[in-house]
This record gives sequence, structure tokens and C-alpha cells, in this order.
Amino acid sequence: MEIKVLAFGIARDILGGPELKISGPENLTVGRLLELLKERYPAFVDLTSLAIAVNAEYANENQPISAGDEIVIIPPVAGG
Amino acid sequence: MEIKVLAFGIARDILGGPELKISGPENLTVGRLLELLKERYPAFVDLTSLAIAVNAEYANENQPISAGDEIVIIPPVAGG
Amino acid sequence: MTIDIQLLTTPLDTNVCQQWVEAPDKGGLVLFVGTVRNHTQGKEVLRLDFEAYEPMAISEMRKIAMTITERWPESRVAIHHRVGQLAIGDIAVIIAVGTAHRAAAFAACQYAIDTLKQTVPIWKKEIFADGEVWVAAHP
Amino acid sequence: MTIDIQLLTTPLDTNVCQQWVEAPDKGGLVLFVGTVRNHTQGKEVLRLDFEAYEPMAISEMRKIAMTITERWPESRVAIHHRVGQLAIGDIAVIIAVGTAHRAAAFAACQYAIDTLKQTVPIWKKEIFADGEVWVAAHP
Repeated sequence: MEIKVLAFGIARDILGGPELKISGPENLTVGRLLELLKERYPAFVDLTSLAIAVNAEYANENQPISAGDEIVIIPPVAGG
Repeated sequence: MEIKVLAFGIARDILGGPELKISGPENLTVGRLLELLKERYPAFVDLTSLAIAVNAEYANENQPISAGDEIVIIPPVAGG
Repeated sequence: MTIDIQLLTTPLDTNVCQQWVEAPDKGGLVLFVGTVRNHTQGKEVLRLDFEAYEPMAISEMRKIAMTITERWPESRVAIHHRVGQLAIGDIAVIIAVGTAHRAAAFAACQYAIDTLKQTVPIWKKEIFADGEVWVAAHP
Repeated sequence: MTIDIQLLTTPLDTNVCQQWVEAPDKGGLVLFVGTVRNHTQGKEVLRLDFEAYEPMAISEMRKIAMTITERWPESRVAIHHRVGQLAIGDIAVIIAVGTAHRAAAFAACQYAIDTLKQTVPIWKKEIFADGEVWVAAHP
């Protein structure tokens, strides 16, 4: 399964762009996606936190990812 | 010694006017003035609190009152 | 000067207070705006009459602001209080505090309004359709 | 509606937020105004660049406001956040809460800004003379 991952803030700098196409197993979960990202881009390990949003909601590690989902990498937020 | 006492809020209503001339002993204190006021106007006893300001500062009961002082009755405040 | 204390008979303006406490090193501003409510304990209020013992009201508001600048250094404070006859919705008081970080601004602003209500010689009379009462006068 | 959530690229206006939360039964309004400070940890900041994951930033801000109206019934809430390039002194966020009594307004406003900084997907980059850094990205 190929999925598209969007990135903001420092995550975009780490990826080198706002979007990443990634091939994962059919039964990909949020937790496994985080592992894949940290393997391929070790700079993610150094961040204060790293979360994944699925369809504009924070997702826990067990959540499965489907082909049509909007997947976004959420590095440490700093609004206000 | 005759002193002049100013009143605001409900204290003015109780006195029936913004100002009261009162004759007290030469060694009048704030505490004794409060007693005199409560004797003459029992409605003061029913208030949540009653304070005296001498020259625009809250005064404690032991504070002596001199002839030239600006004496103000402070009923319960309710700013804001 | 880092404090601005005003007792006014004209409408209060939040912008004026905000601008007073803004500064390039102040990242957090907290404003309290107290308005005249249309009811109290279930009774409809028509209007409020505020009066102050003016020199002492100003000096007591100044004490509050000075305490804030001592307790939370480098803060800026504006306290504007209105007196006279106020309609429902009119602003009776504005307190603005600017500090480098927000926690101090919240704490200082809350300290200011809580203390103002305890110490500043200002009185208000609520006017109802069937009478009037001096607020907080009786237990 | 009792909540107003906005993510804007234009300057924020305290009056607009204040007017949103004003109501005849709201006696206490508390506003938090977050501005761009001119230094951080002793270093001079030239400007700040804000970006947001917009649909989620709006939905997370809406969650904060909805939580407030549940936890403090009858409250009104406005949360306006700016994105894009901001200069020193510019307002990045305004949170306004109106309630019948002031203690709730202070608690709700502080809850809102504390939670916003933890959950809303907005990022800011501080631009210095000699570089730039994503705020809070690294421990």
C-alpha cells in the first residue's frame, strides 16, 4: 500500500518537503508508521514529541491506516 | 472637639446626608468614633462591615483623630 | 511609569488599557472587563449607580498596581474604573496586566480585581423596577 | 452559537473578540492577548513565522471552546489565532471568555491558552539575525 504523508513545521524541514510518499504493509498502523519515519529520518527521534493525525484527529499508535486517509506528521506544536 | 465626618453609599443614606458634624472628646480615636456612630445610628450595626478612613487611608481602631483630619465613613465597598 | 490608574465618568475603552500594557518584551496580556449584568440573584436590574470616595479610590487602586509591579517585576498595569450612572452592558472596570509570560499576567490580573473589590472605596447601587439596594451592604 | 473560532492571516482585533463574548447576563470577561516578544532566552527575535494545519487547528480550537461551554455553562468564547509572518508586538492569539461571574472567566481563559499550546497544530519559527529555530521542537 502506498500512502501520502503531509508534514508541517520542523517535520517538513526533516523530510525536505511538505509531502512524502511511503510504501507500507497493507495492515499499517500509526505506531508502525512512526517507526518507519524514525528509521528513515533519524532526526525525528530528537524531537520533543511526534504525533500522527489521521483525518485531522490525533491518532493513537494502534489505529490502522487506510489508503484514503489524510495522514499528517505533527511535530511539537507551539501556538499562541 | 467638633469634627466633620463624610459619608458615601449606604452610610450617606443612614446619616440622611453626605456630612455629619459630631462632638467628641479631645482624645477621640477611630474606635470610639465608630462606637458613637453606632450608638446614634443603629443601622450601622447591621452592615457587613464599617471602616473609617483618616486622610484617605484606612485607619485602625487605636488611631487618634485630630481636628483637621478628613474623616470618612466607609461602608462595605462594591467596586468592579 | 508602568502603571495607569483612572477613575472616569466617561465610557471605558479596552483598547486604551491594552495599549498601555503592550510592550516589545511583554508576551502575555490579560484583561479583565467587568460589565453591568442585567440580573442579580434572579432579579432584573435596570441600571447601576457607582460612586467613589475619589482621592482614596485612586490611591487604593494605585496600591494594587504598585503591589503587582513589586510582586511580578517588569509588569505593566492599567486599572480604569467608571463612576456615575451605568446601563446594562456598560463597562464598570477594566484591568489590564502585561508581563513577559502569561502565568504572571493571569495571577496579577486576578489579584487586582479580587483586591479592588475588597479595598477600593467605590459603591454601587442596583436599581430595580421596585426599589434599589446598595450592593454588599448587608450580610 | 456561543463560540467563535478563527484562523486569520490578517491582524487580530481585541474589540471583535470582546464584542463576541459580551452579553447582558455576562458580568465578567477575561481576555488573553498573546503578542510576539522581542527576545527569547536572551536572544533578540526579528520576527516569527506561524503556520497551521488548518482544518485540524480549527477543530482543535473548537474542542477547547466546546469544553469550556460544557465545563462552565452559559459561557461565551472567542479564539482567534493568526498565521503567517508576524513582527515584534503583533498579536498572535486572542482568547476571550465571558461568564456571569469572574472566577469562571479567569479559569476558562487560562484553560484555553494552556490547552491551545499543547494540542492545536500550529507551529512557529523564531527568526534571529543569525539563524532560525522551530519553537519547542527540541528538548
